[in-house]
Amino acid sequence: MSAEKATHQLPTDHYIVNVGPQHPSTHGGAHLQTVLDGEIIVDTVVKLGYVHRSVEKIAESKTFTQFIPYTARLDYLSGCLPPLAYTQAVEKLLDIFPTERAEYIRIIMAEFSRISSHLLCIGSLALDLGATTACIYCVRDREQIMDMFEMVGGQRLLLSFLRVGGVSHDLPENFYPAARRFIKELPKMIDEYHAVITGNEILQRRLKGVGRLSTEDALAYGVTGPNLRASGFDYDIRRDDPYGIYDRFKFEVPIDSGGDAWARYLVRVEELVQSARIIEQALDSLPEGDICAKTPRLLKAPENQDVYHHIESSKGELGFYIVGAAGKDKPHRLHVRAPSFINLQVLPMICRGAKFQDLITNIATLDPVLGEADR
Amino acid sequence: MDLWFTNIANYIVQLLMSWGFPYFWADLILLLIQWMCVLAIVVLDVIILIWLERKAAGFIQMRLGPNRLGPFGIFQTIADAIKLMTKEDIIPNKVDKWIFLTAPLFMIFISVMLYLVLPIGEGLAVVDLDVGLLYFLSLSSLTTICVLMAGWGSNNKWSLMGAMRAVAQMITYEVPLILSLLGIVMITGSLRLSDIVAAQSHVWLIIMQPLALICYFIAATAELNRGPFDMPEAEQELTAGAYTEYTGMRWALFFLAEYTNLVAVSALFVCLFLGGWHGPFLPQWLWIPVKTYVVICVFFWIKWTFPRIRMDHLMSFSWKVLIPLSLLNIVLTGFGIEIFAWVRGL
Amino acid sequence: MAYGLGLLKGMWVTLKHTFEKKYLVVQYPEQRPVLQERFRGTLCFRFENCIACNLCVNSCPNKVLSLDVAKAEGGNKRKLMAYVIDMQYCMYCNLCVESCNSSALYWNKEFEKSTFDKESIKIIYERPRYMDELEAQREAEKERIRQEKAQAVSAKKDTVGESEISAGPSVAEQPKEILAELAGSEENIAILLQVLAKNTVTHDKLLQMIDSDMEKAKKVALALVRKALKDRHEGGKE
Amino acid sequence: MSAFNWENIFTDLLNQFGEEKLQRQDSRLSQGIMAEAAIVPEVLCILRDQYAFNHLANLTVTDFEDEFEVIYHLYQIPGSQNIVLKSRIKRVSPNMPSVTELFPTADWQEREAFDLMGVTFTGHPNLIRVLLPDDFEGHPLRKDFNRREWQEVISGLKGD
Repeated sequence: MSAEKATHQLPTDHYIVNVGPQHPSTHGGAHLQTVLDGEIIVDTVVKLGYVHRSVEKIAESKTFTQFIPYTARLDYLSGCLPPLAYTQAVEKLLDIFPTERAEYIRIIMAEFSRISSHLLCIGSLALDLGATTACIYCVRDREQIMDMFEMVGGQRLLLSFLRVGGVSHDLPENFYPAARRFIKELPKMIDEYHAVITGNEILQRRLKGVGRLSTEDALAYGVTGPNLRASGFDYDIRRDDPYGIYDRFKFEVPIDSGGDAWARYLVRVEELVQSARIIEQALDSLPEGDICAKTPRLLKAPENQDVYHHIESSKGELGFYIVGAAGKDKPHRLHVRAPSFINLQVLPMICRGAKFQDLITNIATLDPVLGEADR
Repeated sequence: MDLWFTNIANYIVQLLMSWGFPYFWADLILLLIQWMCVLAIVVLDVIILIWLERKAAGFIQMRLGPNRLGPFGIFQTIADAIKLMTKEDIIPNKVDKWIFLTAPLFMIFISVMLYLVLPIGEGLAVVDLDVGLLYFLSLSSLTTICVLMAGWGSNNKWSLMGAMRAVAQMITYEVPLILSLLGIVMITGSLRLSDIVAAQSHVWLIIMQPLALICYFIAATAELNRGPFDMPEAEQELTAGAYTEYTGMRWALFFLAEYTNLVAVSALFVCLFLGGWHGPFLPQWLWIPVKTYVVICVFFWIKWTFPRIRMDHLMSFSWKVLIPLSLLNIVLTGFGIEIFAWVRGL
Repeated sequence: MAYGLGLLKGMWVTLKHTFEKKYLVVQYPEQRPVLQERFRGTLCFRFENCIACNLCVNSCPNKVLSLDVAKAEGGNKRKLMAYVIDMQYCMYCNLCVESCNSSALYWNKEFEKSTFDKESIKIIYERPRYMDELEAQREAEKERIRQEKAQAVSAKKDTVGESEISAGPSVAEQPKEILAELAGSEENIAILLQVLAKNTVTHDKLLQMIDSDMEKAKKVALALVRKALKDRHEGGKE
Repeated sequence: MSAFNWENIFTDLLNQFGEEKLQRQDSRLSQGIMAEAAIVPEVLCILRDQYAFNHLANLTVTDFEDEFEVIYHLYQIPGSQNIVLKSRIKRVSPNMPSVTELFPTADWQEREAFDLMGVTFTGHPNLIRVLLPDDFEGHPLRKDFNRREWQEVISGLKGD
């Protein structure tokens, strides 16, 4: 660490700054041991585990249904997405097919979750760069989604609303006008973000060219989601390996070849629009019917079987690997492929040689949720 | 009405002399009284300003700001001050004790001294130095030493980083700040602040020196460590920068000094560009506060809209944009003066 | 170069919002938040609906719920004595509410749950005083229906025997030994008889029990006495 | 990218490694290979270079009573073709060759597997715990992990 770097004037030394585990901008309890040369980052060592709740171990002692609320606590910012991945994995394992209406409701809620997560990502990016007001505007709009979640499931953040085979509640009557209004107002909101965040030259200079991640590196390090698409690789599980009923909707996958923080930001803003498109189509074609398939009260795995199911979460490829034991109502093993965890691997690489302030930018644009990374 | 304060001062001096004090002593006592007044104004100003900033930030962010204590929450700052004063004064074990303890004192001392040369009305400066502008600029740059003391004395890496940033920023922005004011000195031909204000009785310098105005405003924001230039205490990066280890009253002193500086620099801005005490209807000693508060509101507005600039961008912006611009301003002003003289001579 | 235009645009947006009279905040203690209909505040329990089936306890992922069940001696009947909701572990997942078949669990909108110590966040529903009576009434109702059915059946069969309950003697007329066995002391016997005089349904049931199941009758009698004493005690307080 | 033909791929691999090292293990939900631990990096290398399985989506370990199963989920992206590569190793000295050089993404996933399951990935450049504290004893995801003992440790910490 203390590599002596003797210049011809003064001997200087690297020094270590511990960013976190309690730091305003690490988005949770991450510990970044940063080796600095002045303001330039020489190396970053990411130390995780401050939010580790041994979710995988807990899963082994809970029934399939009981584990649903725990999944929501993985990526606590995108409400319905982790439960969606989990319930679909269990359905695959137990050979249960959710009802048609439930599938649509799931898509609507999942896309709203994505919007809320991306809004918070954009907002906290602005906040980390010092633009407090822009963050408040994003949170203001996210609040509308939170209200909708409360209408549907009674909870605002950790929505345990999905069930194996369907959903727990039908959408209430006042949800439809609220959802439509949000979709209608979204372009106006995005205009405002463009005015306050995107158009701001200070912010542009802080994002452009910062934390460049090449396509090859992104692929090799298993980076997925908006971060991979911002590196110019066109991969979206919703389109390429459609789960649920995503193959029925028309949407575009925004990609950006920049690979820098700016591209990651822009891809997320564009995804807001695309998610809104999906919600609009789903609302238009929402069928009537049951909201939950008939399932036995105690779900039991029929055979010794393992399943890996992945979805496009707001952070990337969120996968659940479940090993079921025949006749048991609990999984033998459950593993979460957490996108935040794997995306964080590239942080030391893209920070190397950057300025200290770029560390904050890079964390914010990689958008990890430490609850998911630590599990 | 314009002469209230001068009359009071004269009355006090005469009263003291009638009691048998020699003129020297009477003047000295008057100076002390003025000093007390400045202190009172500073404290009052800061209390109002903190409230105002929080209120302004609230409105910008569609919140209400403080509204619990007193009408519109005016007494919030007073409650905060009481809280800070009664807090435990923590001195960490490993700090460089004397530097750590004296830094906030020096800071507030220097900040208050800035007010001595500010002309609040015609003949209403505590000491109307003939090098007032120079005095002001040199003193205001001294506050950086205090930030460095705080950062170094705290023996904390965050503090040190904040302090180093503050120093780098100060050195960089001092240059365009002073260069941009040269044009004014060239036009008015004086370094005395009251002379500069007096020269604006017909036309404010904002019209003659727009380029200098922009340069000065940006440089002053950086000097004050405010707005998009709040590097030294960038809370999202450095937690609280140079002030990380400070608690209670010592931290409050830094806060106080920061706002004191803000008022002083804004008042100087008013004196230099916005015609100082000149203005219709209101008495002259009211014009300065009114204009100062308007300028301060602009500072607030900028701070709460913009993200923080990056350190290296900040430096390059100063060296590559602001300094050339202020140099250009000097050249242009020189030509302007010559052309003006030539036109006049025709 | 458009450098600076974007900055001005942003400033214009914030300026607009500054003078917009629209606030995002709720002035909390005075102004209450608007809660949606399905809002999950605190888990509540209806004692009278519960059948002590344990489904909620089994469905809970975090062992929040627990039942305190006393089993009636001899019989297999479960008697719920207390229901404990340990809110500190609750995840608000709604699984217990969904699992309950007799809608004994529901959410209210009470969200201010902070307490000074860990113990007091537990919500304990103790067996309310009216429960015995209620259960006895229900039991009697069931009994009545069963009897009616039986009567209908017997009427159909056109049997000779008459219904036995109609002409039974009263508890007070029972021999002294039985009464002593039922309630113990003289005082308790007096109380018991008082209670029974007020409530004929219970009286009849007890009478039946004396005939069929003495142990059960003893328990019921004891409970009745205790209840009456407690009532009296509390009445005295008031 | 070569077209996905599971039969061809498997026959190809079988020809190279032989039947005792490689078995086919298809199920209702996935197509998979069960390979011997030693050849896993080679198989992965072939799959990556010749058949364009460019994305190692998931790497994890399952504890069965007597042995560990290491699972690799490979994807051809963009696309949805996937195969599962499994390998069983003995529980007594669980050693597994590391694949970090082929797929850098395996770095932290292997560290996690080491941390929680106690599988040693030989050749890993930095095999230290990633989620649990460095001084943690034991590997909690193993089925024989004594939870009670650990809880005692924790409650002992609380008492201090």
